[in-house]
Amino acid sequence: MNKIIEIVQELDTHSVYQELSHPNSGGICVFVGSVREFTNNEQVVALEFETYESMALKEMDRLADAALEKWKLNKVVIKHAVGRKEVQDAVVIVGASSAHRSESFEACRFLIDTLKRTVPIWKKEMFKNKSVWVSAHP
Amino acid sequence: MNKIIEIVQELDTHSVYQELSHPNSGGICVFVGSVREFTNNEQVVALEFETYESMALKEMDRLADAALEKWKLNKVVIKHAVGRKEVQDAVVIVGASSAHRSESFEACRFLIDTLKRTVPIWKKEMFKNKSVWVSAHP
Amino acid sequence: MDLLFFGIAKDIVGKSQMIMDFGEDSPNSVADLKQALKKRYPEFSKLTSLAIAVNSEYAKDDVQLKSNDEVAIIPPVSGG
Amino acid sequence: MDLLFFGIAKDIVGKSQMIMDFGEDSPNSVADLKQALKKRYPEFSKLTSLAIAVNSEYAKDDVQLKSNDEVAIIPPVSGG
Repeated sequence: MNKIIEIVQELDTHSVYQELSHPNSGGICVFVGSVREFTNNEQVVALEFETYESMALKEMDRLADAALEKWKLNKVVIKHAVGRKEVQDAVVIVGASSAHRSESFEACRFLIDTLKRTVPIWKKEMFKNKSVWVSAHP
Repeated sequence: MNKIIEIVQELDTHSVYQELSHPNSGGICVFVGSVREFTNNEQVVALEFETYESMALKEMDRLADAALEKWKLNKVVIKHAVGRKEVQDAVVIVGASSAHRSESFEACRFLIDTLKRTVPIWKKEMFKNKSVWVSAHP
Repeated sequence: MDLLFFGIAKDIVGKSQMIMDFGEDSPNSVADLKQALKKRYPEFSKLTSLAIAVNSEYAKDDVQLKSNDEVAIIPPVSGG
Repeated sequence: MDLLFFGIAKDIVGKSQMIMDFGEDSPNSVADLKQALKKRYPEFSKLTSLAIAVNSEYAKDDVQLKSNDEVAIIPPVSGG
């Protein structure tokens, strides 16, 4: 299986190298998105993620296929967490492995950039006295 | 400590996310180089890495400083393995974490590209009937 | 018409799923549905974007809606 | 002159460390040392590049060598 697609409550960052490892891969690039403590100088207490799961999994699968078509990749991982996440928690992991490093970097960047545009997952920033759905308003 | 620089016998890919994690980081990019089974259609039995350790550590430290100066990064990791490595073994790990993802991707790519050009580490490809010091000859 | 709402769309209508009766204006296409929603809930007009998914895929404005479709209201996504 | 050799340079001279006596030609600078090595071991001329490190830092051709310097022969690196 050359792609691993998951939506989970808790992301495991330990296993991703093993999942992307492949005898024909010389390069593995992984991106992890995590919760930052400050957004525009406001302290974030937590993030809340929700998803339309059946559609999100389809979009993530389509995204993996697009990367596999665009570059010669041996493995692709796309995982997203949902629920409440606190500072330093991992919220998304994307990665690709390939014979040479350029492909793995380009594919990894494509995966996270595209995921943010297309996959139906919504993030609410919880501050001390308010909460905001990110990107909802111009 | 915002940089972790190591030359080791065995690379641990499990801990790198934790090492790069930081409350001000929203993006963590990691590149792992690993042993490929085939080079130009020839089967590789193993790679042998040797280093001029005191100089390699100095160059890796200088490389981390160059990245920290060029981008706003919260953490940088540069680790290289030495000794005999077999197919799928990790040989190098570089990574950077930053507030936003672009910096982490750019810094990570810079780290591996520059490491390959400047750090005194040498790789011998062991094939069935011969061995070759990589890049030694034009 | 049975509709699913997510993120801020859920907050706007106050529910994650509801059967909405548009009466005479019952929308036939995705474009019609967007219009009907914005008319009933002006807050939808203030969003950065508004998309509709039919059977868990993004649907263009000219897609026709059938009674047994799973229809979801997709406000601006913000994963990652 | 006490020299360290790595990678293919070690294979060329057959040792990882050696005291090399250049006699009358004893090199004063990095450039001189490269010349002397290539003269004694023509294999060095066939390498993609040849660098010298003095006290574990890359040294340019005009760097002068002192007797207590740690001098290393650096063939093309290939880490990663």
